[in-house]
Amino acid sequence: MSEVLYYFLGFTAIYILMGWALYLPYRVGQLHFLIVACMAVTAYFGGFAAREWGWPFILLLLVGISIGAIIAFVFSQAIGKAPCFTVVIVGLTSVFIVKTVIENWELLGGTIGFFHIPTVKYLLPIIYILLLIVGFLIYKIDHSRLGRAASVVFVDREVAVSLGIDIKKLGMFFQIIACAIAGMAGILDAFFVNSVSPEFFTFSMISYLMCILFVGGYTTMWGVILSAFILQGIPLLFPSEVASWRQVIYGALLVIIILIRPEGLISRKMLWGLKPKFSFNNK
Amino acid sequence: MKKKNNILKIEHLSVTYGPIKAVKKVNLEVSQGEYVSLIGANGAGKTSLLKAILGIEKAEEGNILFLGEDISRKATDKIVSLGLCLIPEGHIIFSSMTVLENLQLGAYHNPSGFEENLQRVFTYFPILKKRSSQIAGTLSGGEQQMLSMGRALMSKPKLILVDEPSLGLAPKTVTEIFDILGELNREGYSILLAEQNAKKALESSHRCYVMKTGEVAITGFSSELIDDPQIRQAYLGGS
Amino acid sequence: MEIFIAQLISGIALGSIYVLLVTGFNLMLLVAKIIQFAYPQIVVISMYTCWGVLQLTDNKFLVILAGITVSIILSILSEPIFRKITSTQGVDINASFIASMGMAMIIMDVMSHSINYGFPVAFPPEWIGGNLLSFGLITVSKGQLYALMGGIIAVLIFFYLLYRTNQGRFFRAIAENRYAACLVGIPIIKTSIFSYFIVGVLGGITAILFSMLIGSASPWLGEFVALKMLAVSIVAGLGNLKGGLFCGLILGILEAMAMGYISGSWSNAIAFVVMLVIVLIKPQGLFGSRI
Amino acid sequence: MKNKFFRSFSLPLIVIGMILIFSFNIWGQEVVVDEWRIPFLNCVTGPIASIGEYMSWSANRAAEEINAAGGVRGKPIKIEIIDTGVSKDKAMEEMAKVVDWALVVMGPVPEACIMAAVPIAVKAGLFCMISSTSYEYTVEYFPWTLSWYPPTEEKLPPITAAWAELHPDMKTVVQFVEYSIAWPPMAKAHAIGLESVGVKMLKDVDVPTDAVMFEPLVLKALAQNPDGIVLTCSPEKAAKIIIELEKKGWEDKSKILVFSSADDTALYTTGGKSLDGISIYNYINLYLDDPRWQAFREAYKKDHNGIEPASLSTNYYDSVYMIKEAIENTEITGDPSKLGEERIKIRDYCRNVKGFKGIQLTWDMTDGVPTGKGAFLFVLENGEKKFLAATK
Repeated sequence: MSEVLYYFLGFTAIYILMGWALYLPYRVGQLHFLIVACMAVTAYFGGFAAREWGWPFILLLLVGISIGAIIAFVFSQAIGKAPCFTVVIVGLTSVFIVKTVIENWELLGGTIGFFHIPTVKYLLPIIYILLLIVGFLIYKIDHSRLGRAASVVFVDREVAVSLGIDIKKLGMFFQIIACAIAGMAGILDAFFVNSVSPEFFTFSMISYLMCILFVGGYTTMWGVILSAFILQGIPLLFPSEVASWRQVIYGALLVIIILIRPEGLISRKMLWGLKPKFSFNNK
Repeated sequence: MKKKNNILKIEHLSVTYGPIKAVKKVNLEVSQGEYVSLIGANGAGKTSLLKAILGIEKAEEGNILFLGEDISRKATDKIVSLGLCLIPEGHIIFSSMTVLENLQLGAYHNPSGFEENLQRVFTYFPILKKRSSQIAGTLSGGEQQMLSMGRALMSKPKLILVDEPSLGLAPKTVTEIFDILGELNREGYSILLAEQNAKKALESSHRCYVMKTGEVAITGFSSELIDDPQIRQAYLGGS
Repeated sequence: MEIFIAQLISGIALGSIYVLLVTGFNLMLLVAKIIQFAYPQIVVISMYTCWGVLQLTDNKFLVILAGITVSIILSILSEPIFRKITSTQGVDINASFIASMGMAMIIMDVMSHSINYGFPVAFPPEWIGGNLLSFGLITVSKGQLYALMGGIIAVLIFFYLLYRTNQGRFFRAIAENRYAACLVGIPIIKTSIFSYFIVGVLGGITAILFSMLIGSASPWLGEFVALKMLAVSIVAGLGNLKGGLFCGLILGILEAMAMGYISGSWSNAIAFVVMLVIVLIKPQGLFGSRI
Repeated sequence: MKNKFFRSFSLPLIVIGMILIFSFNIWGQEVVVDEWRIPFLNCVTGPIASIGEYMSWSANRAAEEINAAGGVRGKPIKIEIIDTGVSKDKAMEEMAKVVDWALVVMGPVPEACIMAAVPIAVKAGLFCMISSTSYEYTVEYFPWTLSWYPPTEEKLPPITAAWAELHPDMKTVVQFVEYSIAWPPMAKAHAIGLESVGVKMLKDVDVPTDAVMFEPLVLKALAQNPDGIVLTCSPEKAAKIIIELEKKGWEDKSKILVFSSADDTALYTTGGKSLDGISIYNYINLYLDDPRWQAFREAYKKDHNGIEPASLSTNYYDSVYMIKEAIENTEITGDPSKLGEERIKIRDYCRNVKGFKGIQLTWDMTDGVPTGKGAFLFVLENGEKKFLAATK
């Protein structure tokens, strides 16, 4: 397989995972950027444990998932049912705090970064198998009682409460699953790139993930897959003169999609071939 | 029915929300100085009809003539400036502002006659004068309903649309509110009242439209309808 | 003590800029029901305009006029986009956040691609002005004085407008209850456009004061400030104007104090930790959200 | 219904189509041997686009000169600038594109891209000519890279010591450090040099990356009553700190030392007249009496609004010439079938090049590390750098 295709597919899969991690808490109306902080933590932890202590990849995957889940669990005690922008600011601040800690930690390479993370055989197939598993899991959640409850919460929290839905528990559940996925993505990213640096986890990564989620569509899990492929492919497909304006292209795409297809490229309406079951008017 | 000067004339009006047809080809008239009531069960389309008149919901088809002018495609603020106002259900007020500020906002399209109007509103609702510097959110339910009415009167309307004024209020307050509506009508205001409490509505109004699932089922003079056995059965508790 | 007073002065000057930014941001949130994340980027573009006009002419009046005009134009240009978003999605402020984030990405990249080869632009010393007062290390520069005075005056005028005039009452009426405002016949769209205009004026003033205070602008300045503006607004309570005043000023002072007194490279994290703790304890903000 | 059904499947089909087109695009590329194509993974967009711009400029200038003089072994050289921004995935994908055919690759430029993309080149056995960053980053990938500078702890102490020796009355120094890429280790090296000549280092002042106001930092530094200041932070921030110092009544500007990475155009556009009198160290001597250098300097100023060449501006100029010399001296053919061995030939030549005439100095490399490469100390007078001292 062509090398470019290898890296293209690898990154796309990692971004799909991260996109799903952003998608899940948005089911209950929360933009949960804590996932980026979790990804940074597990990428560093995974890299360090693999290089210095020789931990095996499979073990690290499990540890990464648990680290993400634990971080999310602690935070979700406070922000389980917090309004969207409170969650946004918790996410943003935690990303900056994690970065500051890493930059001051000599053992992790400080500002320079952390090199020579060992490689794993058949990483790309493993990533895609994990992607399938996570995708199946999210599909199951989406089509379960929880998924339907989340849809109600998204539209109207008061109605949800009157229907007996525990918003906090639901929010906590989605946040924990999301951060666990992000923790896994962090481990995969560390092994895929073979190095980690504080420069990898910036605000532009957050805006990129936002693009993936909202260009693709936030009402279904499928939109993320489509837009991750498109957005990751744009800079590779276009000539370099155009590709150098990719930030502008992403920004414009985001604005245009919100304007003409507020629910993103793939919406529920499209999948069901029906009118949506609910409208998005919060009266 | 005598031919009087039509202040409001609605022809074949339909309103839809997505797949639901809330109002179906309704015809309705209000004459100058007339007090018309609109009764019907919850969900019969009364509120949708009033909202459509004011341009808050867009009419799907049909015409709304106000003083001979078609207002069915006009924006709400233009309609209000022509002299139509709606006293909404559930006493909707600006609760973090003072009572006086609420009344000032009501005078958006009539700033010149502000003082005069204010005094008039205070004579109808003396309680509002006493509370004029209080924050509106701290008023009682009945007082809030009065504020909502006072605010509407500030624009010196030619026709007042009233939506469920009795909703959630104590019986004594309800009587008070209906007395004031009657008084307003005697002073020359035309009124279109939508009300679930059919007895009250029929007692106070001249003429009545009965709505059922978005359509006008029965129309006639209130004094006649109040004795109609069918109406008594359906809306007045059968007694 | 000397150092402390000097730190306090610089903190207050910076705080007054945050106050201006948060006030404009909160007005958009209240009246138009949008999160205008690109607002600081508009301020930065306006700073770039001032710089560009300064290259051509020394007339300060023209420079100020140009800065404010560009800010107004950009603010009003964004209105149709936001109106479309709020009309198709009801009042979903998340959508406006995402769209304005897209706008911010575009503005930032255009600045780093096209203006002054992506280098930061610096304002000439005549524009910034030197020290007005100095006792040892305690100095008050012209920029600081203007930022503080301009901030106070602009916010006072703004609050007068909002609480003592009819137009301001209409703004508040829309912010409080859109439906009722519609019923009393306030033209929602016209008033909203006017609020974009006011925010544009406020943005232009902010840009001029900011350029006098820090003396330069760079493409990524908007992003740094946008995050802090959003944070202040959330910590104070979204849409809470008075809370924004207080928290904006406090953040300025806190930032100066943290930079001046906390050792290690942790000072950056301190402000964030404080915000994180506040938001975790009080998710609705210190003063309560108004939306 | 049918229409909607079709539409829901059309989008995934577009994606698959896109991937196909894109993979054909890659497979369809052939190595053309009638010119020397040298890919240059550079950062010409994003926050440090200005640095990428002059790096591209100098690489292209070297290529033009070489082509005007007849090319390399009779064939012209062509620098292909590939933008990576500061994004790691873009850098990796672009590197994966070039490992199939390139003889040697220049860059990547920003540090995050180096960390991400160089392992791919190492795996493919492709030599990366990275000449824009510190030893700390490149040494990790030896022998598939070379370092353009000697190890930080060897090269920097002499220059700060030389600066201190010019100011014997300077007993205490405060350093401003920005926590970014390789700057903290450089700050450490500065301190070692100063301490070696008896200067006392006061507590460092840390410069937050997102700082917009610098008065609090300057006050923190001045509260310690230092005699001298070392600025180890980004050019824009260094300039603003100098302006603040001036406002706070700092008199002897020659006791402010700006480190090499801050000697960039942004320093001058931001600092303006306030910079007059400061000391700067870097790796190019503007007043070198050499016609080739002076021609480069004139051309650079002409294309950059009269601004003097920045510290990093000559690096890729020399890189291109070094590649040219490697191709000529090791008789490289460019034949795709011999790609692997010729890559190693270039690598081994460059990493141990002796007596290579760079535009500023003669290079002697030992195992990828230059020996005898000095730094230069300047003082800024009326916007012009005046040469003060050089170290070996």
